[in-house]
Amino acid sequence: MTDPNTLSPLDLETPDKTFLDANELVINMGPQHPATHGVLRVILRLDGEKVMGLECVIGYLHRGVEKIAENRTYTMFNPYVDRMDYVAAVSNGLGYCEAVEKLLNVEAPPRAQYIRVILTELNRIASHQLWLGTHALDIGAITPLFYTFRDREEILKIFEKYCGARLTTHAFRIGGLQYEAYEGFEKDVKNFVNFVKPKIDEYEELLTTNRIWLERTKGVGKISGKDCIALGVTGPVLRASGVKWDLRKAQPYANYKNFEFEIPTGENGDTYDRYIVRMIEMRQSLRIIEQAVEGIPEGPIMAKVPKVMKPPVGEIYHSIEAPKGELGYFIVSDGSTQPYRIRVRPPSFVNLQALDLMCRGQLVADVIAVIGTLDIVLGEVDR
Amino acid sequence: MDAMLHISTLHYLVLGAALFLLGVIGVLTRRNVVIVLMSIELILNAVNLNLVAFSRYWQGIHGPSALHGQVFAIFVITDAAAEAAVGLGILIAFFRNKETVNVDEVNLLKW
Amino acid sequence: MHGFLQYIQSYLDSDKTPGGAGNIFWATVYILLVFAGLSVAVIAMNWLERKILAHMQVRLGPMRVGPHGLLQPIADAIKLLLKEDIIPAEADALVFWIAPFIVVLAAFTVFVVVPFGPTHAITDMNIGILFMLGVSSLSVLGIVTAGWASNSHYPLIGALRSSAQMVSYEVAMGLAVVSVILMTSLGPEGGTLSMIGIVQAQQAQGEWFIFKFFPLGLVGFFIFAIAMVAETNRAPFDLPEAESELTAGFHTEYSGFRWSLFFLAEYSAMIAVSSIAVTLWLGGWLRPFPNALTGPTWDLVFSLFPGITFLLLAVMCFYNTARMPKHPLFRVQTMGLAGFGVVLALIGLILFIPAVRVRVTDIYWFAAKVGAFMYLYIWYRGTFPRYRFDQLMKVGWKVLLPTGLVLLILTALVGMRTELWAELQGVWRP
Amino acid sequence: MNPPVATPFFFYLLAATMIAGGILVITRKNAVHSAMALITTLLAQAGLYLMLYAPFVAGVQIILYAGGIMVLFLFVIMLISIERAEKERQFNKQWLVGIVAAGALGGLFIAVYTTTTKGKILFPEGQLTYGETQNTQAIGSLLFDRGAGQYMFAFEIASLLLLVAIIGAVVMAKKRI
Repeated sequence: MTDPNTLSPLDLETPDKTFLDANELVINMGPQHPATHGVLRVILRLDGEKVMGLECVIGYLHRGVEKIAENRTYTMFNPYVDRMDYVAAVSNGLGYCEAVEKLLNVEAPPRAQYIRVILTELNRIASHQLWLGTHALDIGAITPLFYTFRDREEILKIFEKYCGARLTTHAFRIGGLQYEAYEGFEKDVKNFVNFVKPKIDEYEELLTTNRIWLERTKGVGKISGKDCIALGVTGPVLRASGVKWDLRKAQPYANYKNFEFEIPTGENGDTYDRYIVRMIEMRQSLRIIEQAVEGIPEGPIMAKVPKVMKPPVGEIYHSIEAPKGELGYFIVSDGSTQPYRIRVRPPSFVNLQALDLMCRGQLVADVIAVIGTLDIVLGEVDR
Repeated sequence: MDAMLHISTLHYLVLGAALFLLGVIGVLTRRNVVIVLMSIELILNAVNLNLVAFSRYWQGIHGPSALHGQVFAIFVITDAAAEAAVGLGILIAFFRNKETVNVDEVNLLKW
Repeated sequence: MHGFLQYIQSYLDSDKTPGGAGNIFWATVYILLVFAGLSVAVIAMNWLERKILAHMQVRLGPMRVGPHGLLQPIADAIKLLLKEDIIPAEADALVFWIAPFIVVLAAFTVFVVVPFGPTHAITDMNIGILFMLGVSSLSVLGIVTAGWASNSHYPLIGALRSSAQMVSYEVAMGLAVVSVILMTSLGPEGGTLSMIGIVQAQQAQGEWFIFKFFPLGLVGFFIFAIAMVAETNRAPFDLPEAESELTAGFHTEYSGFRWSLFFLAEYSAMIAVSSIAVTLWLGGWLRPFPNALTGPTWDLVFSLFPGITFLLLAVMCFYNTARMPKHPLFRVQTMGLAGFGVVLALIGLILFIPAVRVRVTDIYWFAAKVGAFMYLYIWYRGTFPRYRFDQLMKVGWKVLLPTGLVLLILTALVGMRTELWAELQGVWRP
Repeated sequence: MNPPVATPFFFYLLAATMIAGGILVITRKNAVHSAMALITTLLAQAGLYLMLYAPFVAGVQIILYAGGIMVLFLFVIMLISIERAEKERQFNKQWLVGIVAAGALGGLFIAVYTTTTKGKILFPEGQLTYGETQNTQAIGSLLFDRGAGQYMFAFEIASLLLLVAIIGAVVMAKKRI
């Protein structure tokens, strides 16, 4: 971390050592800091207010989720994944269930698939809303937080009505769904779609053309598509850098190939583009939800899965497009009821790598903006 | 006692002289450049006090608009601002090179 | 005793400020009144900010302590005063101790020259505006020393930021103020720096300076309105205390009473700069249309406003009393709100008494204009994200400063034009 | 304008503050303490200006000195680390010589005073019959007026000096221009 020139294989533009180099400031941001979204600790090396380099210290929220998996059966482990990215618990569940289904070689019935897609996309919107609120709060706009939380509440209400839980839903089961959609589920979802569309315009009214917002986000935390790929960055961050990569289109899982939607991409790879990409993604999610609600077929919601799951010996990697990027599950089965090893590829963890690169030469205030724009959840980073 | 109670120009002059001497002592004895600069400010202020006191005295003789002393005081304040800016600029350059603010270590013409 | 009463009485007949009349008794009374009024204003402002901001953000704000959270500021004050006063071990205790007092002193001293009415000011200095700018610029010393004395990185950065910010924006602020002083010199009385004189110049020239030489006055007003937000470290220029970046900026290490002093100073500084803006551009204590709608009838109508305002507030209280849930748990709250309404109504009625009415109208209009600024402050806070430091400097030096300079030159030119015209007509003003 | 009240009291109060502040400035170890003492001195001096019917100079003193120059000083003190300077020896080796020189200067002042006055009053007070109302205007006309503006040229030179100082300070303080 000491010499910025030898640090990264990527061509970094090292800020020139200016002003008082005798007085370089090392600041410890976090783990108790209002803008680190949990318990991230960032060690900043500052020259005045310019960031010369930074180092993330993680692990404050480590609970050993992957290790726990080795002592749980496949079914028992299902709720644990919700605790990783707790703002997008449904997506986590979807990835895990699909991975195990792939291992077991079963497929969830179409009705279950549709409901899964609806809930996952709702969760994507909820996750983006939470991101928007906190990101705007970090940049100093306090009002969007309350607007987004007001609207996110409606999504959580649907979750609550569906499965009884709001945050860590445990909505899906391996092989399909535990619960049939409740009476009026479709109506609720449709109402929500109509309710939230003008609300997204409302957020945009507050921010998109706001002069200060533009100045705070344009050109901040730039990262090129090449660097994104080199660092394994995925999700909206990658797409905002101009790489059209969305697993829902690239490796369609669930039944995403049945739906029409666009993959928004940015050009500059700066914070503003990431904001725009996420805003469009929310709208696209609504589009998917509308199509899915229209087309929910009748039928069973659970495939034939053995009561005691003993997947064949082998290994599987399955990844989905979680709100924050590629969420992958690598499962090794030894033929017993418990997985031999589960490795999660969490998008937040991988995306966090890019923080140093994105913050070099920026100001302290931009570090906050960049942490916000990366949309990390520490539960997922530390697992 | 009457001399103590009636504040005349002389009182201000004595005060100015005292401040001036304090400033001189500071400049001559301190090693910290910042404090030396502050002592120079003290000296300039002592001068200002004299100027304004004399301006008052002059007004008594030549009428209300004889404010030359006050105008001079304003010029001195301008001068002090310029002096402080350049002095502190030099100080920063000095500190960057030597990592000290000790005036005794300014013993090279070039480094 | 009789002589003393006469001494008190003698001021009431004069048309001077207590300081101008040299009346020590009334000066003391005014100082105490301003101090008390300011404290009440800060408390009210605290409550209003939380409520208004809450309603802008689809929430309710404080609702528990007292009806509609009316007693919340008092509860907060008690909490703050009872808190432990921590001085960090490595801090420079003396400077740490003094810093908040510097800030508060600077914020309160400014009010010596604020003209709440033609006679309602503690004193009228003939360098009034210079004094206000100078003393309010002293608060930066307190902030810098507070940040330095805490001996911690975040406060230090906050202090450096705020000192740079306040010094930069003072320049633009000063330019806008100078353009107003140029405008005052166009009247029959000649130029003045006195706060009361500036308002009287607006009265004499028949228009508020915000409309003078349209759009020059307006531009100057906007420069000042932006600079004053930056000067008081409020959103969107609240970088020194940017919560998400520097936790709390220069007062991170402060707690309890000393922290509340910073809080008090911030709000009184807001009121102070708003008073400057109101005095310089919005006609100070002058009621709307002082020249167009003249005559005793209009005077009467406008002097009824203070009483009506308080009665309206009282009606609001009674309306909400009626809307309170009819549950035994809410009985105390309902009674409290009704009582508050009664108090407001009484104040309103007192304000209708002719002797009081005449003396209070000026203060009312002044306070109403300042109140509008206070609302703007809250509105900004609810709407804008925060500027970044370099952008803040860019706005200050590259936008406001050149605009201010151009404004100054244009004002001088346009002002000269009038003067030249007057010279041509043979009405040369010596 | 009323005659000022309690002039001697305020004079001695402010004078004492100034002297005390001055002594603190040159004796404190910590530069920030020195700066705060200097600020006190400057503010007291602004009070003295007011007593001398120089309100404009007092205002300039507060804005420029206390609000401007001293903030600059504090800013620089915070940029450079002063911990080391605090632990070092505070006075240089010639401190005795310095004090003696200053004392000699003071002796010179006294000597000049006693030899020139010889018992007569040095500065007899003229009668001041007007208030401070015209002060700012009078200074303004001395600086700028077409007829009476004797200091117009000096004013321009002063602004040039400030410009030079700005450029100089930037050049000094910035490593890479």
